[in-house]
Amino acid sequence: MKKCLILFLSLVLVCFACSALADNILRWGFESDPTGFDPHTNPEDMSIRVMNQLYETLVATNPDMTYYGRLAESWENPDEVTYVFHLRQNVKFHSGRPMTAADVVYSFERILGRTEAGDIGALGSKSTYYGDIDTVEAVDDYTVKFVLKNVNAAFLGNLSSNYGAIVDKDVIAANGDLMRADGGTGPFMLKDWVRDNNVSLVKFADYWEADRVRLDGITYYVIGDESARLAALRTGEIDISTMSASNVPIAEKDANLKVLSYQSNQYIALGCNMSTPALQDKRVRQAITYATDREALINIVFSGQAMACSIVPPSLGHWSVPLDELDVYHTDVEKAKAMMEEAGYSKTNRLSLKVAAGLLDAIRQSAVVLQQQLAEIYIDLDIVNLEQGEYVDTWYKMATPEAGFDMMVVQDGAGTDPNRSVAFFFKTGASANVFGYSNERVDELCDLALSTPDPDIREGYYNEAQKICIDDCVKTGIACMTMYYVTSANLDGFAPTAADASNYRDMYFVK
Amino acid sequence: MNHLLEMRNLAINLYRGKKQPQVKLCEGINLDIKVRQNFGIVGESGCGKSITCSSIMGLLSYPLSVDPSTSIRFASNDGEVDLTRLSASQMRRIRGKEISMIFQEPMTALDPMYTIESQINEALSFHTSLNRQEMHVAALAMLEKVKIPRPDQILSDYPHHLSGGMLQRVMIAIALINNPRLLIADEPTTALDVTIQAQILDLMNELRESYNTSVIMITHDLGVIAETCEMVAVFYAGQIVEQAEINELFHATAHPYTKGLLKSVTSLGKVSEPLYSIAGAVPTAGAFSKGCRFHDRCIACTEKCRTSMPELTEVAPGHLCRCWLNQEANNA
Amino acid sequence: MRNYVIRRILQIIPVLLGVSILIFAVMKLIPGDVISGALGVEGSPELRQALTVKYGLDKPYHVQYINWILGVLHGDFGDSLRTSEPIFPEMMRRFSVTAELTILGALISWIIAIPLGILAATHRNKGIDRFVRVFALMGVSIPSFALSILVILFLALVFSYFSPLGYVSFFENPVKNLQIMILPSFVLGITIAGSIMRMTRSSMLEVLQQDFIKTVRAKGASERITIFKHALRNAFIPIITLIGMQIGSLLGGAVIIEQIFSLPGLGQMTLTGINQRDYPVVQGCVLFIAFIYILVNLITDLLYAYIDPRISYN
Amino acid sequence: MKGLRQVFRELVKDPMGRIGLIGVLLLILLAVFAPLLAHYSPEKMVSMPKAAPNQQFWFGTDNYGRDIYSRILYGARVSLEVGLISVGIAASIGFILGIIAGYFEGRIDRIIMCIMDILFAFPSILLAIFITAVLGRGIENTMIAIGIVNIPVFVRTVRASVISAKGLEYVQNAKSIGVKTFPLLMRHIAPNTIAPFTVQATLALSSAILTEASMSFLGLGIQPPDPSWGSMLSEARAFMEQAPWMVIFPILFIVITILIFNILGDSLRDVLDPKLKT
Repeated sequence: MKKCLILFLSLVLVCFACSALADNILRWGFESDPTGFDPHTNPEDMSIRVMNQLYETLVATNPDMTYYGRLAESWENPDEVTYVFHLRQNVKFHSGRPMTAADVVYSFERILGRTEAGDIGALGSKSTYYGDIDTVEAVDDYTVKFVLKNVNAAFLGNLSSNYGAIVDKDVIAANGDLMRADGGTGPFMLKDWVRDNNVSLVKFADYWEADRVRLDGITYYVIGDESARLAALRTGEIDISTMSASNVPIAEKDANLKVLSYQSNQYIALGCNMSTPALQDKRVRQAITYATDREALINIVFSGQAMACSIVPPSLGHWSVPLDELDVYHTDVEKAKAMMEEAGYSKTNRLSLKVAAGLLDAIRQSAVVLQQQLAEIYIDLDIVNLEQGEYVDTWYKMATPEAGFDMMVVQDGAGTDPNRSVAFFFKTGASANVFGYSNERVDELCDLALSTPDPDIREGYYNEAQKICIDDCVKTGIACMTMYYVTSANLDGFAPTAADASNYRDMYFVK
Repeated sequence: MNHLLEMRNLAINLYRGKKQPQVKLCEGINLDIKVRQNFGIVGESGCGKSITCSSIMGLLSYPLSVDPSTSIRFASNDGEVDLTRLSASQMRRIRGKEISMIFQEPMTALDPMYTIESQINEALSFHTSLNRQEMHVAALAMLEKVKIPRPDQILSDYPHHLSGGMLQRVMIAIALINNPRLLIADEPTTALDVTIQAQILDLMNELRESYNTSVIMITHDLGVIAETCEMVAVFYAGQIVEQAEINELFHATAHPYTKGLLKSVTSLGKVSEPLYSIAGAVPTAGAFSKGCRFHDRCIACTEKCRTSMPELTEVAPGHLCRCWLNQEANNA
Repeated sequence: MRNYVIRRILQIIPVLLGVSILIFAVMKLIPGDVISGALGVEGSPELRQALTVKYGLDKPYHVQYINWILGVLHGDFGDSLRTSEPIFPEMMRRFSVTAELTILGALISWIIAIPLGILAATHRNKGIDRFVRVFALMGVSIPSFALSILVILFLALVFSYFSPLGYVSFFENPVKNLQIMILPSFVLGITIAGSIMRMTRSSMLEVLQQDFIKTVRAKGASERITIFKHALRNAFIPIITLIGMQIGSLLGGAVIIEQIFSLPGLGQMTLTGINQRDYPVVQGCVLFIAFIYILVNLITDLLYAYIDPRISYN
Repeated sequence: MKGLRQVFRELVKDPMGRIGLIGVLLLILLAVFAPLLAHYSPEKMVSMPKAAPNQQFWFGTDNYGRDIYSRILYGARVSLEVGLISVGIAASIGFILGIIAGYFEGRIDRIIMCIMDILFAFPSILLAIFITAVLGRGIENTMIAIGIVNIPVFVRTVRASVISAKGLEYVQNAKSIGVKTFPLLMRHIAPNTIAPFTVQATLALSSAILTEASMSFLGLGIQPPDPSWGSMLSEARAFMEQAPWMVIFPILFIVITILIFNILGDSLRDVLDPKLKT
């Protein structure tokens, strides 16, 4: 008996003593399990962080919102609707096959549903992204020509999105899609995905810029709990993780950790399912907006580290209409109450709405605060926190009764261009217009803006469209957060910006 | 030492928690067992017979304990020892080897999980260095001695396969296999049918002869005593109230309690008149009166009996009795 | 003995059948069918019809049930609605984690509970006994998730220790695997140790008062033999029954522990399935866990018969 | 059969019984008078988030600035409500089925016990999770799920005591003089089941409260804004280092509550059913 106990105890000690020594592998703490890695169809946040390492686009965005060539070495613009890209010649897919113009053509045909697979539900298939591409053709092995149906000032910006990643058609042919496969050209390759646990990537030796990549690999560990992620950072179990503002002070106190922050283009918003009769009443929607106290919410959810915002967050600079100019964003509970009463609601006749929220802390907690704030104006919110995959599915269905929800708290990325933040989300039929918003004038303005190269006139169009959308209150912007990364102090070469927060190519460990 | 076992001033304590004082379940018990003597202990249930024997075996367990003032001297093979002073391992060498015990309930006295053979072998393995084969032979021989039919088959059986009578024979076999000097039989026949009882008693008498073993026979049945014993001690409420040779006891009964007992069993197996029973019940430990412990059930109770305790005194040579009546008769 | 084994195995067949029918029937009660779960809004009536036929949902219920069960018997639990991959291989991968967690948890609980229970019984009313009783009562009363949180908090704050990440199987890297599993197994073990401890103690006390223990002692047996060879073996019967039932608590507790410690086990697969409304996954996992539980109880019963010669005799 | 008064007296005499009794009483008082005792509405965000315990907020505030003390009180309501109603469901169904199975034996007994065996074939928390997955989340469905899970133990307990009661002499006598089935059941057999039934109910209460807390912790039980200790804890997990009071108080109350019911159940068992003593 005694011997057994001693044996057992020593075994335990041995286990504790020799913790595995990580080499040059970046260890990431993820909030939730990624849902799959098809860059054309999956908009989910964790997956995007992984896909950004696996896939690349023709062009990429600089911190100042200008563009540089990634897979394309250079491009020219012979006329307003034609773009010719000269591809790099030393780019290989992870399979080892060189990437050529044919792959670029295939990728966009796939997005546009013009391959044998038909409509794959690509995120970029609508006119707000690549929908107005008329033809894509390979001029030679390393030259691709895009011809658009009409002028699109946001075209380069759209190309920098991973929705337009260049993919390997052989991999798709072998796997049906890319959800569990890797058909990219990026600096890292998918090695293994243990569901609900970890995703591991290894450095792609034949990467066209291989010298630049100093990490040997990246492993993403799923640690749902933020406190557990923080603990893991402190004990050196992981090297980097996102962190909410409330935990940043703890991380700052720790000499082994480093906090990186940037004003993101991510914002929390509350959207109304336009198929719900009660929400078709504009008074109710406006009352909800009036009743929302953004400052209070920001204090609670983001420890004050966020900015109140509309649907075009302040990180877009001059494109964003200041909140002062927007009447509905001035919190006024009395006015909201009056509007609700006008719409027929009262203390005894309350409005019950089912709200979808997610597991991400910002979304989940915002929903609780909104529930409390809206209780004042006779609205009872019934919150359901959806798991990531279901969250995405529900998001797509939010214009229909099938969604099963009347409202949804969302965290959307406004992108770097008003075309993304306005047209992508509000134009009738646009990919991200999930709440079923439709306004002829907005559609018209979006089209006008897109075909207008003059920035000032464009701004005028977008401002008008923005104000209409905001006044209709189908989707109410709430807060645009400062994003935090906490990394171990010896990690360098990472500078997240709103434009590109997941570029790990240059990261390295200081020995 | 003249005797095989000399018990002096046995007292057994019952621990009842820190706040309450200990209670003496037995006190002042002296017993002398001669070599090859058959000694009977008789009394109603709860009068301290069983725990007295358990204290010889050193088998009392919490909350019971033997009072430190007690001495139990035993003439073991290695010389004379005081059983109450032995260490646990020394005591283990005595138990099952020099002193054995048979219990009342043969159905529960054997471990249901093991075969008869392994339980007999245990008794051998603790005290001898026989190997498996030798033990098998010894066990087989022993079962034959206790007159068990088909012994080789019985050896591989489990206790639940056997009847009570058979199990008691097995128990006797286990008890005698190491040829002990003293066998304590705690109501060995009580749980058995009358016909089986007689068989078991006969067997015990027979074996005792051939093994030269002293026996302490505990029973509440004077009939059993009459069949088997030479010397008898009558227990009542944790004390010896009368002790005498068997004939003396039956014919010159001194103590009213013994008289009551005798009256309730006129003779073994024959019931000639309506059964006599002593009125009342044995007092519980801790509720003993200052006086004679039998006084409230005694037909001849006097004032003195209520207030002071009589001593155990010799009323005739070798005949002890604890009663004021006899002492006064003697004194007078 | 052989007859007994066969009889017990035959006895679990109706239970297994009932369990599968229950799960099947309950899954049919779910508002909105599997197809709606699989399809987005874009599901056209034709596509819906095609999927209905593909999943055999156009057939009457009993035919659907039989098809499902026949599939299950061949190790075909259907495909996940989310990943479109067959469920069974994933389930087996997950099961290895849960099995390890459960087995380690059980071992730890036994290592803690049984010796302490014996000590308490043999030292009745002494200090150790009181400690064991309080410990057991606390063990029964503290939920596994609460204990996990306290343990994690304590280790992180006091020792800056954090359970390593990234599950690896035992055969891949035993040291890392044990490092990962030790803490969750420990928590899981502690939560059931309480009741096993109580059962060991009371069962030992009961056995120690029985006549045959006196016989064994009277034969001159040492305490070691008395306690371990005789008392413990007899006391084991109720303990084993409890242990069998506790495997259920362990499997259930694993659902929670896997969640807290991010272990990719069967419980987490079930929960994810529920959250994603991936009904075939939920159906498969619940059936599988119930099956394992029934199997474990069968094994306990057989073990029981092995230990106690009286069982197969009756 | 011991009278109620005697049971109570014996319970009070036992120190553990006294602790259990007083504890349960206190808990019930806390829950019943929660609206009077609470300082704030449990859902109202009344302060800065994560305020440490102080004079105004005895147990501090949570990450939404809600008063933890008030939430704990209302949480006691939720816990007891879920516990009592789900055990009520389980006990009443279990009692009826147990009486039927035990009294009539034969085929009906076999059918009922087979169904119970099937329910028993699931680890209890898994079955509860499975049922809520089907019914949907929320307080009512949690109660139903926990209720269903607890039925088999009651059926087994009641059935066993009915069967042993049937063998009792006076029941046999009553039967032989032609007492009808229903009065026989109610007057002569049912009272025999009360002791084990009560013990079972007390212990089931503690396990129901534990199951509720576990499910709410997993996000499958009580939904916000209803305060439940389990969901409070799951929320608090992210802040346990900065605001340990968010973790400590719910854990404390969960453990104490379950402990109290276990203590009471144990002492009740000793008093009512010494045979079952473990």
